[in-house]
Amino acid sequence: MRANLTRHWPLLATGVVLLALYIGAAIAFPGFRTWFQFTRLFSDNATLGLAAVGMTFVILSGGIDLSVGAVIACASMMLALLAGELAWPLWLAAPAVLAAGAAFGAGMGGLIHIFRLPPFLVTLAGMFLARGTALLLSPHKRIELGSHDSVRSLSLLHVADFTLAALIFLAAVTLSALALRWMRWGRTVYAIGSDESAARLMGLAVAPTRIGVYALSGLCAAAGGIVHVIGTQAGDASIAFLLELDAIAAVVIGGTVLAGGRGSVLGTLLGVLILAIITTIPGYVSDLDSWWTRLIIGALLLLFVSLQRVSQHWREE
Amino acid sequence: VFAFASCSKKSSSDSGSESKPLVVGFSQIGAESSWRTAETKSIRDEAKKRGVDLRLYDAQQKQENQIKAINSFIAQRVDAIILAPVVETGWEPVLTQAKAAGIPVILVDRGVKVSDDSLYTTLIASDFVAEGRMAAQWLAKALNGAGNIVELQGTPGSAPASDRKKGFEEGIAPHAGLKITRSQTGEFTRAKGKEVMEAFLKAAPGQVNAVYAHNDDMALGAIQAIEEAGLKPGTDILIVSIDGVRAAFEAMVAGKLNCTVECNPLLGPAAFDAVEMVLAGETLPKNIVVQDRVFDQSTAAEVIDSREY
Amino acid sequence: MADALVEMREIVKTYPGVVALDAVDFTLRAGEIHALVGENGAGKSTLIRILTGAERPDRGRLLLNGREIHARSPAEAQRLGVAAVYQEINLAPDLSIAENLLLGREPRSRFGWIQWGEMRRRARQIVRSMGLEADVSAPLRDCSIALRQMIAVARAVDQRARVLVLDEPTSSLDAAETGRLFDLMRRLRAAGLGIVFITHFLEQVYAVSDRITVLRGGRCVGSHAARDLPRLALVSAMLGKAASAVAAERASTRRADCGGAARLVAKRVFRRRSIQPFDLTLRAGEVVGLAGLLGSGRTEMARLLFGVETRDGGTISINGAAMHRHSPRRSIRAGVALAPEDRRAAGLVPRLSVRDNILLALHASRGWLRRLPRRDQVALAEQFVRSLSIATPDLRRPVAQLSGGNQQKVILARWLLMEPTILLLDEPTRGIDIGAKEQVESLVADLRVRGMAIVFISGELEEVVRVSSRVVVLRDRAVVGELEGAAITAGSIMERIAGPAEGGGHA
Amino acid sequence: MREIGRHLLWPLAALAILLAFNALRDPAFFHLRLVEGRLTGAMIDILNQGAPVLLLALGMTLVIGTGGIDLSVGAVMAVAGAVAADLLHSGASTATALAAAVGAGLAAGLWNGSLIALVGLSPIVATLILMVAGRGIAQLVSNGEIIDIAPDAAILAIGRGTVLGLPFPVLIALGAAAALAGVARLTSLGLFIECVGGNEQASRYAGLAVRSIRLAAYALMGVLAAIAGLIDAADIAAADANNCGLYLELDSILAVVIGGAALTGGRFSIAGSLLGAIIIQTISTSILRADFGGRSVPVELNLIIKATFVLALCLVQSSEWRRWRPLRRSAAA
Ligand SMILES: Nc1ncnc2c1ncn2[C@@H]1O[C@H](COP(=O)(O)OP(=O)(O)OP(=O)(O)O)[C@@H](O)[C@H]1O
Ligand SMILES: Nc1ncnc2c1ncn2[C@@H]1O[C@H](COP(=O)(O)OP(=O)(O)OP(=O)(O)O)[C@@H](O)[C@H]1O
Ligand SMILES: [Mg+2]
Ligand SMILES: [Mg+2]
Repeated sequence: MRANLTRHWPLLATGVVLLALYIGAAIAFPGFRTWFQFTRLFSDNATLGLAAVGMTFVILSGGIDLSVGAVIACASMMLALLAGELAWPLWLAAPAVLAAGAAFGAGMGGLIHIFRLPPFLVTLAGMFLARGTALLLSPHKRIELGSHDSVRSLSLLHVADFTLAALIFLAAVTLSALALRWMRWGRTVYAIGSDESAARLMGLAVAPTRIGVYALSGLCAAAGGIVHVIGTQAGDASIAFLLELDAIAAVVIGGTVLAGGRGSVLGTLLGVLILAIITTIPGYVSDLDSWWTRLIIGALLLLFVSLQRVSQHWREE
Repeated sequence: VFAFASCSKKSSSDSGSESKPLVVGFSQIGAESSWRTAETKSIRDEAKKRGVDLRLYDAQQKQENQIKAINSFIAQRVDAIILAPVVETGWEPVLTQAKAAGIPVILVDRGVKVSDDSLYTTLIASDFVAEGRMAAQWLAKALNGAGNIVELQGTPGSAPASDRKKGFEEGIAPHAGLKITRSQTGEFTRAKGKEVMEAFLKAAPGQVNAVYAHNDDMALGAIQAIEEAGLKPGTDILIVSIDGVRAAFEAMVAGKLNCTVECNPLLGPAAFDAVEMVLAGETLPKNIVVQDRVFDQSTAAEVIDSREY
Repeated sequence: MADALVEMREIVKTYPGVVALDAVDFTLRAGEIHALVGENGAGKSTLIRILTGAERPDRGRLLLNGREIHARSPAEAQRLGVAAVYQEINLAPDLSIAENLLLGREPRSRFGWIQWGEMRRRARQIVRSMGLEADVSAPLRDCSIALRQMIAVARAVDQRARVLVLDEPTSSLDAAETGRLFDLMRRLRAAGLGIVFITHFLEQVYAVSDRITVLRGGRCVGSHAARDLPRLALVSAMLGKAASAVAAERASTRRADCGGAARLVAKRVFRRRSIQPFDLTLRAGEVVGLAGLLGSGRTEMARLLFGVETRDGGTISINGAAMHRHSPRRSIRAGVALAPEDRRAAGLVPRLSVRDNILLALHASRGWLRRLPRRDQVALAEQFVRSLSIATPDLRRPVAQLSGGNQQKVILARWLLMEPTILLLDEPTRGIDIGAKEQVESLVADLRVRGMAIVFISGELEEVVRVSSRVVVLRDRAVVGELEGAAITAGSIMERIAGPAEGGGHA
Repeated sequence: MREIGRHLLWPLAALAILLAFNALRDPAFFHLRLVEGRLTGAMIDILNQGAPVLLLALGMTLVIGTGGIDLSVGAVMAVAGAVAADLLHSGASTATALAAAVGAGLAAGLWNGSLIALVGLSPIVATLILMVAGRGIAQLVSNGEIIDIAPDAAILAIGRGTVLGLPFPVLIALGAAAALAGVARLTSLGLFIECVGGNEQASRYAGLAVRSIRLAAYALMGVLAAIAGLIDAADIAAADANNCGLYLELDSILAVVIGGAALTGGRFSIAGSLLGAIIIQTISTSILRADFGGRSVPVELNLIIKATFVLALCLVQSSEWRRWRPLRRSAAA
C-alpha cells in the first residue's frame, strides 16, 4: 500500500494541486462553483484533450508529435469539405477523416521507425504539410457547413450539460487508460519509451507499436478536428495553431515524463483540466488590460508546475 | 438519456435599480493591430466612465478561447455580453446557452451566422465591403482609371480581408485600365507587409503604380519597402489603405501615404448604449452601421489632432 | 553433425574501420554449455548479437537444427527458440519486475486483457525459483544492477528456449548468486538446452563449460573440449602469445606499511534509506576494499564520499578541507576521483569520441576557457589508450561503438589521467578481460605505492583480497566490520558478511 | 571536423539546388548591384530577411545541444523590441535603449535557464510559460500599441544601415555566427554543451558544472533573441509586440535540425545551423519571388515545400536510407 502510494505520487500530487486550484477558483469566483462551468471545462477543451490523449501515447513511447494542431485543422477542413461541399452523410465523412488522420500519423510513424529519423523533425515537417494542405483545401481557408442539420443538432446535444465533445473526450480518456493498462500493446508502448533498443532485444513488436502510436495520435487529432467542426459548424485551416504545445504541456503537467516510459492518461486528464482552469480564470477577473490574460495564464502555469515540482522534491526527501 | 439544454433560470436583469454595478463580459479577439487595441481601449474607457464592472478576455485570435470566455461569463451571470467574433459561424451552441440564461449579447465589428437571429441583440459594425469600395473609388480617381495595383491582403479567411478584397474588386470593375497585378497576404502586420512589398517590387521593378493595403499597418510596412527600393512612396507609387489609425495620418502628413478609409474602432459608447437600452427593455435595430469616412492628404493635417487612436 | 543445434558458418561483420568478425565458425550442440572467451573487443558480443538476430551479418550462414535461418530481429529469433541475456542489461527500467520478466508473454484473458494477478503470481514464482527476493511490482529502476542482471537471466530462461545465450551474466554477481546461476545452467543443460556462456572469469569457464571457443581479433582461434584445454593454453590462445608472465607479484605489495597521512575522513556520514552512519578514514598509500553482498551499500558509500548525493548528516573532509556543500565538482577539485559502477548511465557520453571521453574530467577541471591544445589532447589520450590497451580503430570513434570492456577502460583512463590523491573505484574490473584485469590490479598496487589513497569495490572477493590493504565489510547498508593486513582472507570476509553478531566483536 | 564536413554536404547540396532553381527561373538572381552605397540583390535579401532566424538558430543550437529547447524566443524578441522602443519614446539615449533591450533578453534567458537548471522544470514547459506570458509583458511595456521608433534614431541603423555595402543585420548575424563558431572551436564550451546534452549524469560525475552550462546556454539564447528582436523592430521602425517574431521559434528549431543537430541533445554544428537558416529563408524568398504565368504562388505552398524539402533532406542523410539502397539493388539482382 505504502509502495503504491509512492509509486503513484506524481499522479496524486497533480490531483491534489488540481483540487487546490479548483477550490481556490471556486472560493474567489462564485460563478466557478456552478455545475455549468464545471462541465464547460470539459467541453471547451475537448479538442485539446483529445490531442493530449494521443500525445500521451507518443510521449510515453519516447517520441513527440508536433503535427497534432495542424492535423486538427486539416481534419476540420476535410470534414467540412466532405460533409459540407460534397454533401456526404456524416456517418461516412467522419470515419473517412478519422482514417485519413490515422494514415497520416502512421506515415510519420513509418518514417520515424524505418529510417530512424528524429520524431521531432518528422512531425514538425508533418505539421507544415498538414497545415499547408488545410490551407490549400479552400481559397477562403475556411469552409462553412451552412445548414447541415445533423451537425447542427449534434452541436446542441447535451447529457447532463456535457456536450458531445466532452463525452467523446472522456470516452477517449477511458479507452486509452484501459488500453495502456490492460493491453499488451499498451505495455509495449511503455517498454519502448523506457528503452527502445531493450524493447527490441526483448523481442517485443516495436515496429507495429511505434507506428501504431503515431497513427493513434493522428486519429485523436482527427477526432479533435471533427469535434471542432461539430462545435462550430465550420472547418477552419487556421485553428489549433501551436495547440501541440498546449497538448505537450498538459501531458507533462500530468506527470508523464518527456523522455518516455513513465506516465498515464489519467494524469493527462488532470493536466488538461489544470490548463482548462488556468485559461478560464482570466474570464472572471475584473477590468484588466487584454495582455493580462496572457500574464495571468503564464503566472498560473508557473505557479502550478512549481508547486508540482516542490511536491516531488518533498517526496524525494 | 439525451436532453437538450434548458440550463438556467432567468438572470437578474434588474440590477439597474440596485447600487451594485452592471457586470458586462467582453470577449475580444486579440490585440493583433493598433485598430484592435483602440477598440479594446474604447470599450474599457467607456466601461470605466459608466461605472460598469467589465470582464475582458483576450482570446488571442482563437474561437475556442472566445467560447471559453462566453461560457465563463454565463457561469458568473453577467448582465450582458459584448462579443467581437473572430469568425462568423459556430456561435449557435454558446449563444443558445446565453439566451437560455437570459443574457443579452451585443456583437461588435463583425456579424455571426446563426439560424435564429434572436440569439443576439444587435450588431454594431462598419461595412467592410463599402470600405473596400471607397478605397477603390478614390484610387480610380487618383490614377485616372488606369494603372497596375498590388494588393496586400489581410489574414486569409478573415471577414475584413475577404470583404475589403471583394469591395475593392467591385470598385475597380468599371475601370478596365485598373489591374490588380499581384495579391498576397501580409497578415495585417507591418513586418509581413514590408516583406511582401519588397518581393513585389523586386519581381516587377518599375511596374507598380499603386498599393492597396487591407489595413494601415501593412501600408506602413510597404512604405518602408518602397523607400528602401529607392522610390518615393506617395509619389512614385500611390498608397491607399483602410482603418485610419493615427500613424496613418502621420504618414499622410509626411506625404508618404495617399489615402486611408476610416474604420472606426471607437465602439465603446455605442456598445454600452446598446447594453443599457436592452437592459431597460427597449428594442434595438438588428444592425447599427458605423459611418466611415475617407481621408486623404488634403484633410489629414486638419484632422490629425482630433484622432484618438 | 547430427546434434549441432546452432551452426554459424563463415560469419563476417564489419563496422566502419573495424572488422569485428572475420569468417568465424561456431557450433553449439544441444545439451552443452559452450564458453566463448576472448579479450575485450575480440568480437564475442557481436557474434551472439548475430546469433540472436539483433544484428545482421555481412556474410555467412546461420543454421538452427540444420536448417538455415535468417532471423531479422530478436523477436523472430525468440520464436525460433533463441533466448539471450545481453552484456548491457536490456530491460525496460520503467516497468515493474513482473512485467520485465513476462512482457511479450503476459498471461491474458480470452479477450486479450492482461491478467495482472496471474502475472504477479507467476513472476513471484520465477523470482523465487531463482532464489531472489524482490517485490515484483516494484519498478526495475529501483533495483541494483545485480538484481537486474538476475532478472534478465530469469526472463531468458523462462522463455523455454532451445538455445540460451548469456553475455557476461556474472559480471556483477557475487559468489553465491553465481553459484546459483551455475546450478540453473547445469539443470538446463540436462534438459537438453544449448547454452552459450561468455565471461572473463576463467574459473567460471572451467566450472561449468563443456566446450570453449576462443576468439581473438575477430577470428576464431580454436574450439576445444574444456578438459582438453589447460588454463595456460587458454590464456595464451586468447592473448596470442606465450603467457608465462601471467603469474604476478601480488601478495608482496600488501605487506608494505600503510600509515600515510589521512587523506579523507568521514565521520558519522549517513543518508536515509540508503546507508547507516559510518566512519571511514583513508590514508595515503592504502587500498581500502569494500566488501559486501549485492545491495549492501558499497556503491552508495562511494557516491556519498564523492558528493554525488547529499548526505543527511555527518562530516567529510578531504585532504584536510571540510566538504560542506559537497558535489562531484568540489570533490574533484580536492583531488578525488570516482569511476562509477554503471558505465552506461554515469560514465560515458556515448556520442562523444573516445578522446573526448577520456579527457572529459580534465577538460572539466580546467574550465571552459583553458582548453588543452589539440596536440596535447591527442598525445594524452593516445598514451592512455596504449597503456590500458584500449582497442579502438582511432580516437575519433564515438565511444558507444567500443566493446563493453573497452568502454570500462576509457572511464578508468579518464580518472587515472587526473592523477587524483584519492581514487574511488566502483567495480573497475567489471567486464574487462583477464589481461586488463591484471593490469588494473597492478596499476592499483602501483598507485598505492606512489601514495594514492584508493577505495576498491569489487564483487569478486578474491580480487578484493588481492589488492586491499584494509577491507571494510558492509551488510544491509551498514558497516559491520573491518579487516587489516594478514587478517584479510576470503574466509574471514565471508564470515563478517554472513555472521550477524560478529561485527560487534571488532575494535 | 572531417565528420562535420561530411554532415554539411547534404545541406550544401540542398542549398545549391535551391539557388540553381532560382537562377534558372530568374537569370538576375545572382546579380549584385550597388544602389546608394548599399549592395542589393536577391542573395543579400535572403541574408537580410533571414538575419533574425539566423540569430535565433545560433542560440537554439546551443540550447538544443544541451538537450533542451526554447519556445519563448519569439516572445523575447517582442519584449526586447518593446523595451527599446518604449525607452526611446520616453527620451532615453540610444545606447541605454539598446543595453536595456539586450538586458531584457539576458534576463529572460536567465529566467528560463533557472527554471530549467535550478528548479528542474522540463524545457518545453518552462519556456512555454514565457512564450505565453512574454508577449503579455511586451504588450504591457508598449501599452498594447505599436510604438514607432522615431525616424532619426540611430537605432534604425541596425535595421537599415550598411557597412561596406553590406546591410547591418547581415553583418550582425554572420558576425555572431563567426564568434560562436570560434568560441565553440577554441574553448571547451562546445564540448561541455555536448556532454550535458549527451549524458547529464555522466557530466556531473566528471565534474562539469552542469547547471551553469545550462544557464549559460539559455542566457546566450536570450541575448541573441533580443538582438533579433532589435533587428526586427529596426527593420519596420516600430515595435509590434503582437507580431514580432511570431512562429520564428519553429523556423529556428527547423534550421538547427536541418543543420544536422540531434534534437535529443549532444551533437550540434554552428555551421550547419547557419546553413539551415539560410536554406529556410531561401525557400521562403524563392516562393515569394516566383510567379507562374503572372500568378504568384500561394504562400501556403511555402509550408508544403518547406516540409517536403526538409524531409527529403533528412531522409537522404539517414543511414537507414543508405542501407536500403544496396538492399533493394541486391533484391533486384
Ligand atoms: N555498433 C558498433 N559500431 C562500430 N563498431 C562496433 C560496434 N559494436 C562493436 N564494434 C566493434 O566491434 C569489435 C568487437 O566488439 P564486441 O562488442 O563484439 O567485443 P567483445 O568481445 O564482446 O568485447 P568485451 O569483452 O569488451 O565485451 C570491437 O572492436 C568494437 O569496437
Ligand atoms: N539510484 C538508486 N535509486 C534507488 N535505489 C538505489 C539507487 N542506487 C542504489 N539503490 C539501492 O540502494 C541499495 C544499496 O545499493 P548499492 O548499489 O549501494 O549496493 P552495492 O553494495 O554497491 O551493490 P551492487 O553490487 O548492487 O552495486 C540497493 O538495494 C539498491 O537497490
Ligand atoms: Mg562484449
Ligand atoms: Mg555497487
